[in-house]
Amino acid sequence: MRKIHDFHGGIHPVENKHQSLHTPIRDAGIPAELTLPLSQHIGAPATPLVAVGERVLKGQLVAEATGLVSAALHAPTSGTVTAIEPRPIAHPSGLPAPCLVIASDGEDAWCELPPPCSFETLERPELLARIRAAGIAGMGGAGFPAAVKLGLKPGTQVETLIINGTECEPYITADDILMRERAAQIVRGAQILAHLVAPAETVIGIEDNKPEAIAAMCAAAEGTGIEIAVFPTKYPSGGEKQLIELLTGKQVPSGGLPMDVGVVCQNVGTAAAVADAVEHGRPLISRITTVTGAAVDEPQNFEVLLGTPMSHLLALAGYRAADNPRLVMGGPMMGFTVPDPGVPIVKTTNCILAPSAQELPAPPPAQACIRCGLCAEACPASLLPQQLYWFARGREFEKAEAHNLFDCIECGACSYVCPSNIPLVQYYRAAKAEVLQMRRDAQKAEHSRQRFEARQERLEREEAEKEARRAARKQAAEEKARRAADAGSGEADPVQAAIERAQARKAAQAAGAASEENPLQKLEKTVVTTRERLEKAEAKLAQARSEGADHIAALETGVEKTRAKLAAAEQALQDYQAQQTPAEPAPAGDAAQAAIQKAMAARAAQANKSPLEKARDNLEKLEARLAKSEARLAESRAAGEEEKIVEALASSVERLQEKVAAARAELAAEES
Amino acid sequence: MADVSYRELSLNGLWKNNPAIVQLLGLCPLLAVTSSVVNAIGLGLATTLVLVISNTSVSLIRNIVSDAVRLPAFVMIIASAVTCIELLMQAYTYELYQILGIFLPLITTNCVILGRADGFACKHSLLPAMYDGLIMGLGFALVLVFLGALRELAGSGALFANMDLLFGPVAANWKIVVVDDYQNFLLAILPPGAFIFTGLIIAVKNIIDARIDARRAALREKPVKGSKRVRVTGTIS
Amino acid sequence: MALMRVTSPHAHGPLSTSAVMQQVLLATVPGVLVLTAFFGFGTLVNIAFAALLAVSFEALALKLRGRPPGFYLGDCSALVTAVLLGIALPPYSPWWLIAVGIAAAILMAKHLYGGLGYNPFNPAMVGYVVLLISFPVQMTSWAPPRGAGEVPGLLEALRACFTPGSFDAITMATPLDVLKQNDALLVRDLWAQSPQFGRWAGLGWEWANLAFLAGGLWLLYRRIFTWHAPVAMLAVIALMAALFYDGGSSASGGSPLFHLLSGATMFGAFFIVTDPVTSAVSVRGRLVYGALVGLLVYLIRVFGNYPDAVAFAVLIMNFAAPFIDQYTQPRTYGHAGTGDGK
Amino acid sequence: MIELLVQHPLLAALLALVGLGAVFGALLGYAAVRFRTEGNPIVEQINAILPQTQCGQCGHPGCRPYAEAIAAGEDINKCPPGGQAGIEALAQLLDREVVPLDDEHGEEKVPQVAFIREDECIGCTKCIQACPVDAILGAAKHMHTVIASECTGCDLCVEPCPVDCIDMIPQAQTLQTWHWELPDTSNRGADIIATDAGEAA
Repeated sequence: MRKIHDFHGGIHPVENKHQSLHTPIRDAGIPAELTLPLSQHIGAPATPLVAVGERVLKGQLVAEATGLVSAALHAPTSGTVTAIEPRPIAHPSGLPAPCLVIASDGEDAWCELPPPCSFETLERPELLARIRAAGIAGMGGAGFPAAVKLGLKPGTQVETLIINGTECEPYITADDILMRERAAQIVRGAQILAHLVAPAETVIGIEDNKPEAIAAMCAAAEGTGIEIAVFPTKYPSGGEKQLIELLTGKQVPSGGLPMDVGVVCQNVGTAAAVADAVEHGRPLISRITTVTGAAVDEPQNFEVLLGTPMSHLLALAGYRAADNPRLVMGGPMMGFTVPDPGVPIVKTTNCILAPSAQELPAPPPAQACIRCGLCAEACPASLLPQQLYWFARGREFEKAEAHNLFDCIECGACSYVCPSNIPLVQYYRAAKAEVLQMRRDAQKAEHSRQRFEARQERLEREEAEKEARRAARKQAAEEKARRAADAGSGEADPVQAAIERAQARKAAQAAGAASEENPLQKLEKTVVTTRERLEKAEAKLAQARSEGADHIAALETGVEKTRAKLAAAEQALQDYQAQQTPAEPAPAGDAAQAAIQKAMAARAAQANKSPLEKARDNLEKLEARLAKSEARLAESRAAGEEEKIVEALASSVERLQEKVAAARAELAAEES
Repeated sequence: MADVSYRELSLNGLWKNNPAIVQLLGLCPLLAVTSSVVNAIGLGLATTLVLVISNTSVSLIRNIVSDAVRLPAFVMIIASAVTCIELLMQAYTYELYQILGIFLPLITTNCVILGRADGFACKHSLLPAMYDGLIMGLGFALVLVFLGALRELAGSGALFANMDLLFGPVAANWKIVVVDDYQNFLLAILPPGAFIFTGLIIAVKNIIDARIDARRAALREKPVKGSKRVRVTGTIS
Repeated sequence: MALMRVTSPHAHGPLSTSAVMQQVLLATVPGVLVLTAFFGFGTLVNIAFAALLAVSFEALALKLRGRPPGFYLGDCSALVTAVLLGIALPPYSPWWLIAVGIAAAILMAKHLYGGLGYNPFNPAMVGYVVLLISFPVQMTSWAPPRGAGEVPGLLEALRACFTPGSFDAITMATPLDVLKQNDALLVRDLWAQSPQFGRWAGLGWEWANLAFLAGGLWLLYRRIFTWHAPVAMLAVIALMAALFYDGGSSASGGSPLFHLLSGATMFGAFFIVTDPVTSAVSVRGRLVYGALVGLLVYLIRVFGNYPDAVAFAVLIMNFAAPFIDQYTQPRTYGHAGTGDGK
Repeated sequence: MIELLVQHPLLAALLALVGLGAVFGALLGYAAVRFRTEGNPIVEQINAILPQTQCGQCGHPGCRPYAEAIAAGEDINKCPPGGQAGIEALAQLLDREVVPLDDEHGEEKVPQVAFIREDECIGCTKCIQACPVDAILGAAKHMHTVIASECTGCDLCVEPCPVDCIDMIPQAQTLQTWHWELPDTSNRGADIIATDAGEAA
């Protein structure tokens, strides 16, 4: 039996877990439409690989991971992609985010999956590739891509692999029921993870309020060398850092990762998903989600396809919307309110909590902080929450940072115990965001400053050059004048000067004629350099292909473009040569002459035009612009674009209308 | 400098820039000796006199003393003036001299005096400097007396007790008992009371100032918003 | 239907500020009963009149500051201040004494600094100290306990409160005062001579202290505050008394038991030092804070001018609380070292 | 000598005071020379606080000139883009009083970004010349566009545009920039709000 350590603080909120544990996991079925947010994890959003209207099969890769920290997305069922557009997602802001919408066809036809295999036969990179390909992101709530966490740097030694079955938040039972019903799968997943990171020990940590789960896990782990550690129930022992301290006695350094103390931590749900992915090749397309709270008639756990609207699950559980003032994704301590029940289930949705107003009453007005210190006692990070509160409230963000604001895990224990009902966590969230915003702003300001200074410098340089040129010209003129004066025995002769000017002009023209070859040379040069660039790009592309790098597509388009440019350049060269051969170059002056004549003609035409015509022209032009603007406005209104843009457009239309009106008035005045 | 307005000087010394309740200078005597009106008048007069003398002398020598050594020179002048006053008081109002005790010589270190010497007198000619000393001293003395009256009233329920110490036997029965059978409220007499009452006076002054400002702001015309903008990018062709 | 948007956590614990204050009020009951039993109805009249005044002053101050009085009065903090001051004042105090004390406590110590939670000094103790330095005569005379003199009834208590001067005759020095003034008798003889002394400490005082101890223990049990500050304070008082106890000579400072059960020791330890607003915050900070209060109490009692010293000790340490906080920050999870002063 | 001093205490006092005066005067004079502050590093610090929008609303051509002016004693409340927060930061740095923004220089607005309605742009390059941070891309007779990430929102490009095709659009909020606001504590007198419990649509 391992020694169980303790962590500072913690609270014991009412658990309310039994409500959703009466029935086994129920399949939530296939809803008519699935909405897959492209970013269901921490890191860069996935890039869609399918087009609107395309038919997809269950398990088919529909969006691939981009960048290092990202996760792939797969179609949860077969159907047709109907849209790729911003939709509301499960986020406290209620802002829309890019989503991939699939209309299910009800056939639930699987795509071709890799053959099932046993993990012992697979090499480490291959295992990792399978996990990455399955798009697994931490199922406990944070949603960190699992493959990234498991992709250790070579040479690191993992002491402890912790499988987190703690589930310390009240109400949530998704992991509990998973452990009860699929203990063997979790243990296999844990074995795969252990195979991958080769730890000195593997521990599955479970709180002692889940006796059935503990029994099931113990039975499943029999003889595998995996230890089941049971510890007293306390919130937030399921927090990664707290769990690591509980089981190993080590603290993850501030700003560091569990790996810094030789620990890798994964959720039981993640372990189960890993087992599925590796053994059966099945990507992550569904998860267990608890639906609970007093506003549903039958609280229970569902196995639900990702992208299913919450309203679908709530309906299955007997949701009474009238009794439910707020809908929470996650638990009552760290979950967030969702603005609309239509938002989809994502990889991190472990619970949908629909409490009644009596169950979780609306927060009462905050009273003054009486510095009772209960928050400091409850804080699992040993912070001084009320100091942070004062600093956040007084906008003294540097001081808040000095008091380790960023070590706050936002577990909510301080707000829970606060007798004055102060929304402490909100203060910390806001303060953290403000600090980050300030850092961003400072960066941007610095960037702007550099650009401004660079611009000023450039303008000064240009000015100086201009000045220098002018000075040189002046000097030359003076020189000439002096020489002329010298030649003309001390008398400035304007005739002489004029002659000289004319001579200079002639010389310049001669020089221009000499440089007549230039266009040809230029074109030739263009062809040569473009060809060189094309060769280089092709080499790069080949290299990227052989390495399987991410940016092949970008390179391909680059090569394509360069090739087109080369063709154009060659064409231009040929054209030029063709033009050159039959006729000698036309006198240089001709083209300019023609342009001047044209301009003069235009001006004459303009002058010939009566004011009436001018006004009419003007009005026509303006009306055309107005029509265009109006069309754009209507378009943006129809597309439901953001209010501000529509407003901006509307105001510009108004301006144009005014101008048109003015032009009309002018025209009328002219006509009369 | 000729452009010194005496009206402005008076307003500054008595209200806008009052040494005691705006600049908060000379708090030590302010808090320590204002337990009664007579003490306050005594110290106020002494301070005013010293201020006038020191400002006058500093103004006279302002062009002679070099900048680096001006402070020691000023302190010397002030110390001499204080000594004279102290001797005078010892001679004519001995009891009061004894009550004021250490605070008489401590006038030397009163920041009001050095402050005015360094901040005003050494930059202005004789008459304005002298006038400034007088007004600043009066401003200080007025606050002193007001505070003394408040504390005496709150502390012992009477006013103008023991005025004979300063004004001779004529003033022996100037005492006004405001509340009969008053339980002496020691806190007002003790230094904490001085802090509390000073705070109250400052608060009242701030309220009055805020009212005046609000009334003025209501009368003043609003300037055009954003009217002072310039182009950072030069001319645009 | 519109759904609410709030930050987590959505659940809240059962404790509220007014509940905390009500528990504190409840915990003073045994002490008040014992005081009434030994010294008559004076304390009860004090408390009742003080409570009335405190609520009125609080409402007035809130009104002046533009806060809704109904909401803020609900936190019961003014009542707690009134009850604590009422207990601390000598029984049969004249009405104006109570009024000045409450005015100083509520208006000056509390609302001038911004109301509940913003006051650096314990309001009840500020009120007490203002009275003590302003009216030392009234504040240091205490009613004689039952057994040492006749105890006045309720009517007499009311009369004493509202017709000043009627009750001056029957007051006595407190045991702490007697011991302090003593410079001729051995402690044993003093004990035998003076009617104020009981079994371990002052007659009545010892039981009142034990009753406040009981109330404090109940609060501890209800987890209204932590044990650190009171225990540190009592431990240091006992330690100091034991160190300086010379067996009972005429210059003796009194035995540890005497100090623990005399004056406002227990009342101070469980009802004043534990005032969260004005004490240190962290666990280590509260230990330091309590210990220093204890040290000061003993030093002022034995070597100072005033017979009892809880109020002064607490106010002095109120000054120091932010400083203590600064140097007793707990080590944050994942940080090396103690994070002191950074 | 000493005898003389003993006999004439006045002389002794005078000598002592003059001696003291001389010593301290010398000390002060030395310090004034020895610890003279060089240059004016405060300008850099002020410039670091200013938002670098280069908008000219303060009446100076750019942020740095304003920073220099502040260091020379000008008011700190002339920068609308920096807003009240900027004024507070400056006040703290310079130990001056916090004053409200002077609205002769404009009002504090939400951060904006310029937007060129591209089909209306005639390619006159006037906005390019106006932009203080080279955030507009384009060439003569070709449509221009704003590089949104470089735009400081100074709106200097709006006025020169001959066809009014530039709009200032408030910077859109995204999932990345959205965050919980600090609970509102400003109206505690009127009605008491515990959180910003709002209602979602």
